[in-house]
Amino acid sequence: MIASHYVYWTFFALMLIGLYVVISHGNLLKKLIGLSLFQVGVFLFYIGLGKQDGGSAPIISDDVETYSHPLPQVLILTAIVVGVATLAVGLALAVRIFEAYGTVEEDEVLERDSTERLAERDRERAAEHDGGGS
Amino acid sequence: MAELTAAWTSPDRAAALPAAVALPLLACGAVLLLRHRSIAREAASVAFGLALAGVVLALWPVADRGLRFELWTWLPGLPLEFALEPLGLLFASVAAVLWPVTTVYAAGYLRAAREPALDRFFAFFALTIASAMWIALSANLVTLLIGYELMTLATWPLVAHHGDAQARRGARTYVVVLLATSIGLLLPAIVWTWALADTTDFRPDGILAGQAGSGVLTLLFALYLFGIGKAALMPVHRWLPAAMVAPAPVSALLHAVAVVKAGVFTVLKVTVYVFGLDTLRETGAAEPMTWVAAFTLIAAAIVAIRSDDLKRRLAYSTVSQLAYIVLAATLAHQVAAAGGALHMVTHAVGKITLFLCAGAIAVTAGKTRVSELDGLGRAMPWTFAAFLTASVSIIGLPPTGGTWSKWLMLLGSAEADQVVPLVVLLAGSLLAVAYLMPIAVRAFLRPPADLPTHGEAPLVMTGPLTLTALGCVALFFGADAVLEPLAGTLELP
Amino acid sequence: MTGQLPVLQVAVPLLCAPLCVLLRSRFVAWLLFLAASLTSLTCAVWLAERVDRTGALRYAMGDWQAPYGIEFVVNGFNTPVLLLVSLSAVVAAVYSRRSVAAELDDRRVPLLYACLCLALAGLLGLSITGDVFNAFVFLEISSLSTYTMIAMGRRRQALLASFRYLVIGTIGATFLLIGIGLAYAVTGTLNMADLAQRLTGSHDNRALQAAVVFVFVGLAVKMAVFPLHAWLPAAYGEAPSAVSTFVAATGTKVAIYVFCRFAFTVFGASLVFGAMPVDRIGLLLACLGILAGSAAACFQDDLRYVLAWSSVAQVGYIVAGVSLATTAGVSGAYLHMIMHSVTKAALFAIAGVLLLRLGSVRLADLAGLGRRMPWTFAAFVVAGLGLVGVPPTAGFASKWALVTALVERDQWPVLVAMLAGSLLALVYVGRVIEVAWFREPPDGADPLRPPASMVAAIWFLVLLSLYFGIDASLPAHLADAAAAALLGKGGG
Amino acid sequence: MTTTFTLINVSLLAILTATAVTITRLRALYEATMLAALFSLVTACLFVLLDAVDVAFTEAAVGVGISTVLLLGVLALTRSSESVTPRRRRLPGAIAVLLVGGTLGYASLDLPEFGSADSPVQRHPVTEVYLHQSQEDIGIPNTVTSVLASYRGLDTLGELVVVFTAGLAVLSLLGPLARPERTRPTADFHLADYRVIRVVSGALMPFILLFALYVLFHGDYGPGGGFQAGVIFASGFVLYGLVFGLDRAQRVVPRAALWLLVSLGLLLYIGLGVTTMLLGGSFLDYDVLASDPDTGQHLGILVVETAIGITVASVMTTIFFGFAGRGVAR
Repeated sequence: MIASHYVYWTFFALMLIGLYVVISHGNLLKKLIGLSLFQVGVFLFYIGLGKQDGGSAPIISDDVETYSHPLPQVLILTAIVVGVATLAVGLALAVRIFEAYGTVEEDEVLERDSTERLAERDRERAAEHDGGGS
Repeated sequence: MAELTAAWTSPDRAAALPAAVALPLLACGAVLLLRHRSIAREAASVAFGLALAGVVLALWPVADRGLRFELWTWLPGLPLEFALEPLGLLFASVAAVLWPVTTVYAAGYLRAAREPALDRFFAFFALTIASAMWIALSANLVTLLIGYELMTLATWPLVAHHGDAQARRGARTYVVVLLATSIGLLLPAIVWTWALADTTDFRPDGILAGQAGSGVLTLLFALYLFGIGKAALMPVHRWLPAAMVAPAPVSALLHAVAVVKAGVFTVLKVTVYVFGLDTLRETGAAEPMTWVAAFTLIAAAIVAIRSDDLKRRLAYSTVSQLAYIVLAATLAHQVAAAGGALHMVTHAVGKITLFLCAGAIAVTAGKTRVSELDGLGRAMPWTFAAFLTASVSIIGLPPTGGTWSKWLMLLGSAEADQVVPLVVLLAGSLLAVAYLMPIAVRAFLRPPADLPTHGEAPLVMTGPLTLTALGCVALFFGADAVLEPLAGTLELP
Repeated sequence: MTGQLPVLQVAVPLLCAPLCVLLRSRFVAWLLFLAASLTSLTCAVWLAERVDRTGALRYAMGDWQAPYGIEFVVNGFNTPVLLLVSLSAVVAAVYSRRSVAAELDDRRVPLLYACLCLALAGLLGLSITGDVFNAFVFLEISSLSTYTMIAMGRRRQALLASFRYLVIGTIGATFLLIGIGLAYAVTGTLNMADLAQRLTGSHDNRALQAAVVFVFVGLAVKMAVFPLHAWLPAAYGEAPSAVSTFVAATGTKVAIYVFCRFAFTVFGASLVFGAMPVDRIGLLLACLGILAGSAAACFQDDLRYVLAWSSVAQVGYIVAGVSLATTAGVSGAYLHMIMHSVTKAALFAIAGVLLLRLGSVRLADLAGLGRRMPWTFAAFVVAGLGLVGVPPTAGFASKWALVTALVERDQWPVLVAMLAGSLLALVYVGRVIEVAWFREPPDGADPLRPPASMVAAIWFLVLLSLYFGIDASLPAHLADAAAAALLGKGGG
Repeated sequence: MTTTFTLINVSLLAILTATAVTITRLRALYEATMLAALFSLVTACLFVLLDAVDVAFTEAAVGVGISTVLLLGVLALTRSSESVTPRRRRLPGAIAVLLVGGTLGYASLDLPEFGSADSPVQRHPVTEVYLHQSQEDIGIPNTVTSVLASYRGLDTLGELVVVFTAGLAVLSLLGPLARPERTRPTADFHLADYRVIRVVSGALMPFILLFALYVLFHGDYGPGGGFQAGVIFASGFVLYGLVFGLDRAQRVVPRAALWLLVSLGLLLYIGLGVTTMLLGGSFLDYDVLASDPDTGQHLGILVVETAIGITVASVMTTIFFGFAGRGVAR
């Protein structure tokens, strides 16, 4: 079991490390780095599925007998590109969030929003009072 | 389109059914079109009202021929359909006849009370009547439920008409209680019925016979009776006094004609045509609800006695009188059910008179409390004479229509060997004496507290209320005619 | 040419996206989006009619037969979704002309329309594809364009909303990818029909069971099923109005369709609902979602957040229907999907009009609306009552179907939750109506006239919902056909 | 499984895991970014070891190149150290990891042996078709390219659309349309002031572009293809922008041209599909492009690769310009 599956388990471990970072860390950039790690774990898992012992890259030539499966590779090419596209969008959002809030820590951003909302509510209450008084 | 033409030309006049629903809708449209011309607007309302009364009354000769008119299939297996049967015709007639009367009165009242937004008022008024027609003519539970909810929504703006904080609060209670009971209890009850019987049609012998054990039927019956919040059984009666914030004509329409009668009508319909009186009697499924109705009857009457606010007293009187009808239904006896149906009519005519009087008193004399009415009878003889007549009818004494309905209910409970309901029914009448008679007595016999500075209410108001008071008397003599079509359906002796 | 309809459905919006960017004119971009959505709608109607007549259609991409190539499958189960998505797009297109012009600066407008085209293409592709990995790609297209559009919202909160949706959404998509990978490891194929065929009889394969878990958890994120709904309120609440109108009507619905597709025609009901307790978990989460979403909606003080939370609850209704795994349940779920789409799109569209005219949709700012914008308000009342499920609105018909399905299976606790949800809906809709109707408008407030195109879009939806409420036979027919196609014969 | 293979494999995996753990613990984000680049590089090696040369090429270009450049660019604009993760945040992550890990472990019990020639993946008929039948159907030695561009051409179109969408997103978020109030101060000096860098990068430019073209057109026979080529093209421009400044880079590749190219590549791809439909075939059925199906497939795949190359290169450049054009905020 160990000899035949340790590779999968390592890939899974990489996924889990990434997943932990995404969920637990509050820094938006760190979250994105974690997301990449998570995805790389998945990519490796896919490629692992297509690997055949003693095989070689699926580029057909006359002196090779066994090839690894090309399909997972194609899928992962697509997935990598999707991943980097997501990363780029996420980073662009992070930059804009930094410009709007002055921070890239999720907790601080939320805190600033909630203080803003409270202030707004207070203003509203005060306005209502004035309206009632006059 | 071809169907419609065929229905019109066919001898049995099935097209009158959708026409009865369409007329008030057209009235609603006309009111909106003419919203800037007040006289034309109200004239149109009255005209449509008379036309509707004509159409509905013309159906009496064919009441038991089982006219049907299918609109369309709503969901597979569930058609939206109208059907004519005597009970529904009774309800439809009450609503259709009292609508133009109330409209005339409302035109006078709202002007005198300087209420805003009359166009909105008359439009939703017509919409309420349309939904009442829809309910009265429904051929199955789903169709009925749609009309039932429409009525709640159509009356919402009427209850909140004043637009002040108190009206908003009252309207909120009104809508929340009615929608909550109908969605929370009535809808599951209907779905359950559908699951059991595979149909929601109203059939003369009921559709649930032999479909479930008595335990399930008891639970289902309770779901129905509490779910039909408009029947105002305690503890779901809260909306009725809350809705007293509405202008008097609305109260009259809501609490005498359309809304509460839609409630008890639905109760009767469910008892007779869904459960079937025989099934109910055999399984005893209705018995627990008899007690609830009896309790409501007495408790509401006692609250009514203790209320000084005139409209509030009338509201609780309504709760009590509705419980009569529900009680009659739960007895699961043909005679009692006929009495309930008749009481639907007599109470409607009586109670609308009382509310119209209360409104006339409020705008003319500015009095809303019972204790302020001393000696007013001299200044407003017509109004109080009408009030007295209607009171007598509600109590159930000759020569008014109430006599017969109460008599039939008593007879029914005696024939069903139910002693406690018999006692309760009698006690309710005595309590009615206690909460209604003092009002007229005070007005006529006590000396006025101060010199009245006003006379009788204007003719547009006294006219309608005199008319309805006369109606109370007329029902004493015409009760047989009213009951005749029903007798066949209920197999009365 | 009619043989090419399945691909035209997706290719036309896809083609319009780069054209929007290339031509860079606001008007042309709008026209392109309108044209794309109209074409899609035409294709969808055509396809629905053909499927109704002759049964399932298959289209092999590049003429490579499945499972070697990718195929599109049109069948009873996805024609309602195709119709729904493309119809919502048409309405959103009509609506967006004025709304987008008011909410976005001029130069970003073509980009928004390009994204709308992409989202449309993504959702349609997701609904029509018969290949699991291709579904992942289309899911990412629709998601990425949605993130972008949400970030175009007016307030800075939109940025964080978009970012959080991006992170959660990507985790969800990656879960889906893991699930697909595990299923691939067990079967060696990606084609849905082929998968279904090769999976029969391997119910106790643990990798396969894990695949089910990952696929469903991944989809649950996109569906906003209860504990995974956190992204939805802010995302819908902060997006530009035209976007929330379109996305609220379609986004979660398509994900639910994909869920059904996987559950019934890929993994098979006997594995998902028999060997694994997905039905019980689904019912539980549905109940929690209904209650939590409705309750949260009652405490919001921004109209768009009220609507967004209500969406969380409504997803619960649909999931409950699907989890019953009966014909009646799935048909009810589809019906509710259709009805809720129409209703919720109308409501978000109304919120957009209010935003345009009042500058805010906080409940406190809606005072006196009934007098200032009577018609818009009337539309709100009708659509709002549709959320509650009051007859004769569309919501009633679908709730009826769902409740019937629940009674059929004796699922009383779920029924109670559903009814409680309806009552809570009454509270949150009632709050809005009360403020808008009965509270006095601020001094000097004049009647306001919303733009005609937006009014037309709103009233189209509202009247459609009323029509479906009083005569539900058309959507009911579609829903029944869908349920029959999903449950009748596996392998789709 | 040969011992050497196992040895290399195990050590690479160990390095990967260690790197990943270190990344999670590092609060200094520059360092974390550099380690992430290292992680990608090791992954790329592992991909080679797993016979996925095309993937390795892409991972190297993306993970080490584009991702790192973007992350560094963002770090230059924002704060570069992470605040301490509060304790309460750890629990949800831990729970998720436990659940997911449990499910994955459970799944692995029934996964086929790693590298087995008898797994369902290898036994499925598509294997035979992709590896051998493709030689007759399409006639390209690199089966990855033929699957990518022809058998599963729609996926690749979808992938290109995703890239396009990302370009739109960055344009709308960071492009000239969303200018911050603070504009970028003109730099006092450019890297171009250093003669060595200027001369070397100037001399490298033609070779980079040439190499990109080679990768683009050699994709049929060896590792490479449109995507990798696009990334290499883009990195050429990035280098130019870094050395000679953004303004000069933008003079070389004006924004308008980029917008045009971004859309053009995608249009080319979809247009190809529409053409095949007009010629009477299915969407993306290259057989109909020429009288001989083989020639048609070659032509189709060439157009696809070119389209990918154009869009990827221009989108990546756009993204870089977007980030680089942002004001220095700190």
